[in-house]
Amino acid sequence: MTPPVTTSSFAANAREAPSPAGRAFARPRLLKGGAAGVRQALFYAALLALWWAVAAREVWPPYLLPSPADVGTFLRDAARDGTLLPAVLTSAARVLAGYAIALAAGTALGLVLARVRVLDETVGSAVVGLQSLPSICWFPLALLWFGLNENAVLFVVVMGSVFAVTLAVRAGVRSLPPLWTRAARVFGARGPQLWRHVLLPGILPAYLGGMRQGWAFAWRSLMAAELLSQSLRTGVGHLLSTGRDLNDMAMVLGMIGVVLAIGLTVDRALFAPLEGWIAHRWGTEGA
Amino acid sequence: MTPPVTTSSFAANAREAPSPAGRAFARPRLLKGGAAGVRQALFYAALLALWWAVAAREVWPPYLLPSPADVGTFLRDAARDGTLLPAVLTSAARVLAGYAIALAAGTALGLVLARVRVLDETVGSAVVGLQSLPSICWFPLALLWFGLNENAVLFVVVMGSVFAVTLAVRAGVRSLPPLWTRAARVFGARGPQLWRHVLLPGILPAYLGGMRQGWAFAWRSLMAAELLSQSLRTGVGHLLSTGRDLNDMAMVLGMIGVVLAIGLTVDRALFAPLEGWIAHRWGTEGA
Amino acid sequence: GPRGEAQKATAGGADGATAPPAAVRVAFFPNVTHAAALYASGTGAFEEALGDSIRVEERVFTAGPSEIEALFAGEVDIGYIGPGPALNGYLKSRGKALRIVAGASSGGAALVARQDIPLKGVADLGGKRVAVPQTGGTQDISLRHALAEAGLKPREKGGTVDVVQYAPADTLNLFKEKQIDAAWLPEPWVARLEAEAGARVVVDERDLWPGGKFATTVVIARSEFLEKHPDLVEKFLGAHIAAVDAIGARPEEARRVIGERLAALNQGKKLPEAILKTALSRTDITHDALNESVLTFADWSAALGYQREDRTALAGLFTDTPRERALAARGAAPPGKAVTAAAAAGAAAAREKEGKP
Amino acid sequence: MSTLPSAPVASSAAAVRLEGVTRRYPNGVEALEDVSLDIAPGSFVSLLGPSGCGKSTLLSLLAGLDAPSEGRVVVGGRVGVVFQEAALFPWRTVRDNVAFGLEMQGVAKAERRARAEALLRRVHLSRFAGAFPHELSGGMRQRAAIARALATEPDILLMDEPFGALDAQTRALLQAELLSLWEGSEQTVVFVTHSLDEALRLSDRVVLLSARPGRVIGDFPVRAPRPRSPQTDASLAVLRGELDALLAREVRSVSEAEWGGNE
Amino acid sequence: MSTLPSAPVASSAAAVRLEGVTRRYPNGVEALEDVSLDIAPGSFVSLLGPSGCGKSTLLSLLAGLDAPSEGRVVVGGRVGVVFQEAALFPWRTVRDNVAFGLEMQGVAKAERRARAEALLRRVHLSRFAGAFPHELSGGMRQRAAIARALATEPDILLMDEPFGALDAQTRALLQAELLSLWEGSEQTVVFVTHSLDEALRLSDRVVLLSARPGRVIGDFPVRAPRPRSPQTDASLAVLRGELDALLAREVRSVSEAEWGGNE
Ligand SMILES: Nc1ncnc2c1ncn2[C@@H]1O[C@H](COP(=O)(O)OP(=O)(O)OP(=O)(O)O)[C@@H](O)[C@H]1O
Ligand SMILES: Nc1ncnc2c1ncn2[C@@H]1O[C@H](COP(=O)(O)OP(=O)(O)OP(=O)(O)O)[C@@H](O)[C@H]1O
Ligand SMILES: [Mg+2]
Ligand SMILES: [Mg+2]
Repeated sequence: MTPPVTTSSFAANAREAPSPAGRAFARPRLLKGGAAGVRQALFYAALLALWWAVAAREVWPPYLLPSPADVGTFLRDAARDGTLLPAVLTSAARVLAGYAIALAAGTALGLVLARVRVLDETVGSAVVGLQSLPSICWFPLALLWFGLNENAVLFVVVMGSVFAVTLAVRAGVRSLPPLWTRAARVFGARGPQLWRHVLLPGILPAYLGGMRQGWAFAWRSLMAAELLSQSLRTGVGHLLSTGRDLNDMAMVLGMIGVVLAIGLTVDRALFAPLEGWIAHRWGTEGA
Repeated sequence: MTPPVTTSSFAANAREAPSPAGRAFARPRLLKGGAAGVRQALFYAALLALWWAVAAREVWPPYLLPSPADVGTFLRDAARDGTLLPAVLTSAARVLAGYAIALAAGTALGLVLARVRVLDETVGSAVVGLQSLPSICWFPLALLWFGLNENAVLFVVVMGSVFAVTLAVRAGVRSLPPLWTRAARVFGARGPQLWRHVLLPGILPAYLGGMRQGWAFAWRSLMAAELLSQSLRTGVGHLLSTGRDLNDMAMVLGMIGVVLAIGLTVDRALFAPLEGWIAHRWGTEGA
Repeated sequence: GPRGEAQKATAGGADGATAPPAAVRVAFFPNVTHAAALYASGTGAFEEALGDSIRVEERVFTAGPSEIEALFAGEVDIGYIGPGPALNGYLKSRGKALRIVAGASSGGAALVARQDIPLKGVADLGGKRVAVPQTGGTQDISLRHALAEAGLKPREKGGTVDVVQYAPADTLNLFKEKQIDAAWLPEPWVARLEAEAGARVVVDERDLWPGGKFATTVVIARSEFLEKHPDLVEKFLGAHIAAVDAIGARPEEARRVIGERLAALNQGKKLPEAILKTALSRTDITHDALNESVLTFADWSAALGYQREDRTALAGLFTDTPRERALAARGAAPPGKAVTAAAAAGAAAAREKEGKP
Repeated sequence: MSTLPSAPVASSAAAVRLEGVTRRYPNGVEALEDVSLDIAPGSFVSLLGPSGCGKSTLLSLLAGLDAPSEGRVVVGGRVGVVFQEAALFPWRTVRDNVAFGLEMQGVAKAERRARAEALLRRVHLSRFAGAFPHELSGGMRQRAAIARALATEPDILLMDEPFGALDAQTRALLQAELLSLWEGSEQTVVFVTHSLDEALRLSDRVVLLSARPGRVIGDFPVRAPRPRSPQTDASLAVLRGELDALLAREVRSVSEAEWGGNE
Repeated sequence: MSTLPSAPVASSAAAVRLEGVTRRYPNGVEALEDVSLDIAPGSFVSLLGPSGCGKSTLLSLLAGLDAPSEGRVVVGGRVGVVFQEAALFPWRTVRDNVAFGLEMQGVAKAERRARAEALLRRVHLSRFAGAFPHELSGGMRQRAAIARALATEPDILLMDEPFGALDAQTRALLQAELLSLWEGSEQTVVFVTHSLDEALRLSDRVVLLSARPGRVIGDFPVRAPRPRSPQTDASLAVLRGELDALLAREVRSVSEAEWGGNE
């Protein structure tokens, strides 16, 4: 049945783990995190150096691609004259509030859609469509209901991201192994208990994905919402669009950098730990 | 140990399935689909009726909330004078092309990030940040690299949605049951084979979610990208922003309706069947 | 495909020494203040002026910064634009990217107030809420300058006037909702607010300027293009000047052409005839760049802190030669053949066939 | 063929009752066909049958997780289930998995913790109370699932091959534990197993199912006193032989169907 | 205590070799401790030990899916594995699951289909070739997994309780199938089981592992001619008793650890 195992084929196929070996598993986490940090720093340093080199050669004129120094100058000035930090804080507060609401509402809606077929066939059918509406579609409604104030901004952010969370939760619940819900029901989990103790934790891996997408949507919607009016408290979106209005690429790039940094920070502070936590429990390689 | 089962408690706990019963399982699919269609039609009809009633009572003045008839008139006129259909087709072609590219590129990037830790620590760390950049951030780059043409639009759409797919794929691979990859490796799946035959099909449920999010991002980015210039071929985004610029709420609502209808159609034509297919294979209740 | 043509055009524009480019990219807005461009575009005058071997590619924008962005990226050769973005583009590129080569319109902006607000002039704005379309934009700067002249201060500077920024479309609704008392707006919004929200004009901005003239729209050229193809810029301006003259000479016909062009570029949405008429009547179509008003404007902007540089940084902003030569050529030759309605329709039809808007 | 109990049991006296139950899956597979069964409260019934004959399906119906395509299922009392695949919740520690049912019943934290840990000790998992399911071996997972089912002290305990992944020695210990728990209670146990010896050692009654579609082809009381040793006890040897022959015939029929009857 | 083979086997002659292998999981659990083992090519070795002692871990090491924390693993030849949990791919039909390994090897579609279907017939699953894993019963899934592992005709077949979820009769049929396949080949089989009888019926050699951390506590050749019946064969009865006693002692030690030594 099998071809004879000759000595040569034996040697060719031999697999050998050096001693004392083991895979990454055994390495202490701290060291791992540290090394990752170093690699990350190197990566961003390399990017910066590349940018510097390209800018220095004036491959594109400086008003198209300003040098890191120009962008740094803008950021320093903006930080000094007190525009940057308040703007960042304002936007952060807005996005966090809107995102929190979107998470809560989206989760609830997603759970309901996943479990109540009639609602899914009706309301649910509109969710993908609603999710693809650009933020400006919500502007008139926001103005109508809330007037031009922080609540309108919040509304636009929430509408921009709530359906992303909804979709993720709905998909997560739908693809839960049926065995878990069966087990939960047998052991007496009903209604809210089932949702809280089984569906929600069960979809965590899918939920994390939805959270990340929702975050991106929330942030993008905020950038749009802050264009509703420049008379609202100045946020990152204002600075970004001011940069664009002034055709000030140093400002635009500086603000892009700020957005990226905020994204990175949130990912580090919020999503990565959650990812690690899930991986720890599920035994997947998430972290 | 257990309290004695009295006849009364027995009766109280008795569960009984009427005969010949069975759950939804046994119902023929066709009928089910038909009933769902009816419910959906009823739902949208009810929404329309509600809108009609609110508009008729002039809860809000008609310049803020036009009646369905006004919106209908706009749509009819736009359809007649030949602006609507070409615009819809143009936008559809753009979004499909951009989305297809984003799917391909995002899938590849997501797989690579999920499997190559060094890349994930470096490039991957920026993805959530990049994903949260609003589309206008990509405009200067698009103009620079492609000029003011369809390719620039495509670029903005791709950049707007590629990272959503990336994130979904990465998360999907990360939360795959390790048993599957182990089994696949044992049976000789290596490199591309592993990716094609195990990782990709294995993450399908998560991927579907990413596809839906990616679609929404692509569409929203397109709406922004079409504002690059009015002289590109007219798309839905132009009509939407013209409506807003002219403060023509009938036009805005009409175009929102068109966007929703396109979303619904794509969901019906693309995502729902895939969802059903996955549910059929996985035995989940997805469909 | 279009990409290939664009590449050729770019190649012609950028590297082709003095060889004429395959196409000239002309930018403008679907806006009453860009009437000259709309008229010339509607009658096919640009193509005619540049000759058979050169195509005209229209690049329609709705906001100045986008147009500058495209110009920076080499995607626009000649553009109609407000003086604010033009100044910005000049300053941001340290004078490298563009030049103002002509004017296109003057006036066309006003302070309007709700019917129920007793307002006689800027001096009465104390305690009122006034909307502008864009912080740091033309109307915002005019308003703030006028306020300063009248001895008033905006709220954020410790004064009583609440200057708020909304998109004009939102301003219209907020006017109807009585959430805003007054607004400083460009046309056609002034006319629309009058017609739809019962607003009345309190100050026509022309009354604030010496001679009633200040630049509202100017024509810019990409410096590189101007250097390589001064002849084309000159020919282009010839068509521009002809359009300006035609609008002045035959306002009725011009309004019809402009209205049609506007509707085509606004996805078939027609501006009501009455509004178009009012709006045009408050806008002076001119080819004079009104250099001094642009520089004054720059001074105000600097004084308000919107930009660091004042007029000293603007030496070289204006290049008048092409316009002067175009004018001279026009004075010598008899004015171009009168554009008839039939010819205009024919040009529009030809454009349709090419698949351009 | 079918050896249904001749004396009908009064409905209210049965902990579990199936009346003419058929279960057809949407793919057309008929898992159970016209199964009727009464199980008296407090009895210990084993269910045997060839692989794929519908045993798990039957337990699902009893647990109310599935409804029959035809027929009627009546279940009196609270149910606890040990699923064939452990079906632990990956996000809960072993301890919290065991305490899940108690938590759903609203038992206070301290008490459910104490009860969970007492049960974990019984299944030799104290050391792993804080571990997550993926850190357990197959047998350990099954033991945790058993502890979870026992924790709520259900009226009716449905067990689907609960000892299948355990070594003979651990299995013997847990069999003894289960018997002692059951004897001290009024629990009804429905026990699916592949081991005839296990069925004969534990139960009051053995029900045999045919190859798919599952029908009842044998229903035998087991009256020997406990503890029993089926391999040596002569009184059980006869029954054992009979059951063995019935099952062998069923498996042979499957085999013949596969090979066109000529293997 | 440990009864390691006294005559060292030449490295190149072993299909599988473990040298002082220890496996510690990141949570600190030591699954295997200093395990050394040589398995000769073509032999059929059974691995027995109490639940959670590290048998599956050991197979993982042999399959190259895991690396030892200390020590060395050398494996000569292509490996096929039957995992303890079937680990079928949910998106593939049963047939395509069985053909998976062949597909990876680039076998043409028609041929792999034919081979998969031949194997499915052997495990009595022809009727379910087009079904998806979730439509199978537990035992059917296990049989599909067995077919998948056999399909690639590996040099070394690692089987983790492959017959655990099968009824005695089906199990006997498949044991016979496995033996006949193995006898006609030069395959090496490493077979984890909880049934001493199964081990004695099938294998050339039985290796016993201690309770966690797993160490080799017994290594016995089984020399009786096949077919064997361990329950009646007197020559095997002695060995059986010895093994039984060793295992019982291990389980007792676990139990004592749980109960503080006083149960
Ligand atoms: N979800 C399902 N969809 C379709 N068919 C199914 C499903 N679940 C089970 N079946 C089929 O029903 C039959 C009975 O399955 P069941 O799991 O009840 O068998 P079982 O007696 O428990 O077998 P085993 O001893 O192998 O666990 C099998 O033929 C199986 O293929
Ligand atoms: N991924 C893991 N992380 C941490 N610990 C693990 C992991 N997998 C297994 N273990 C531990 O390693 C030990 C051995 O597990 P293994 O699965 O090898 O046991 P086994 O002998 O196969 O048991 P069984 O007969 O129950 O299947 C167990 O104590 C288990 O808790
Ligand atoms: Mg079963
Ligand atoms: Mg194991």
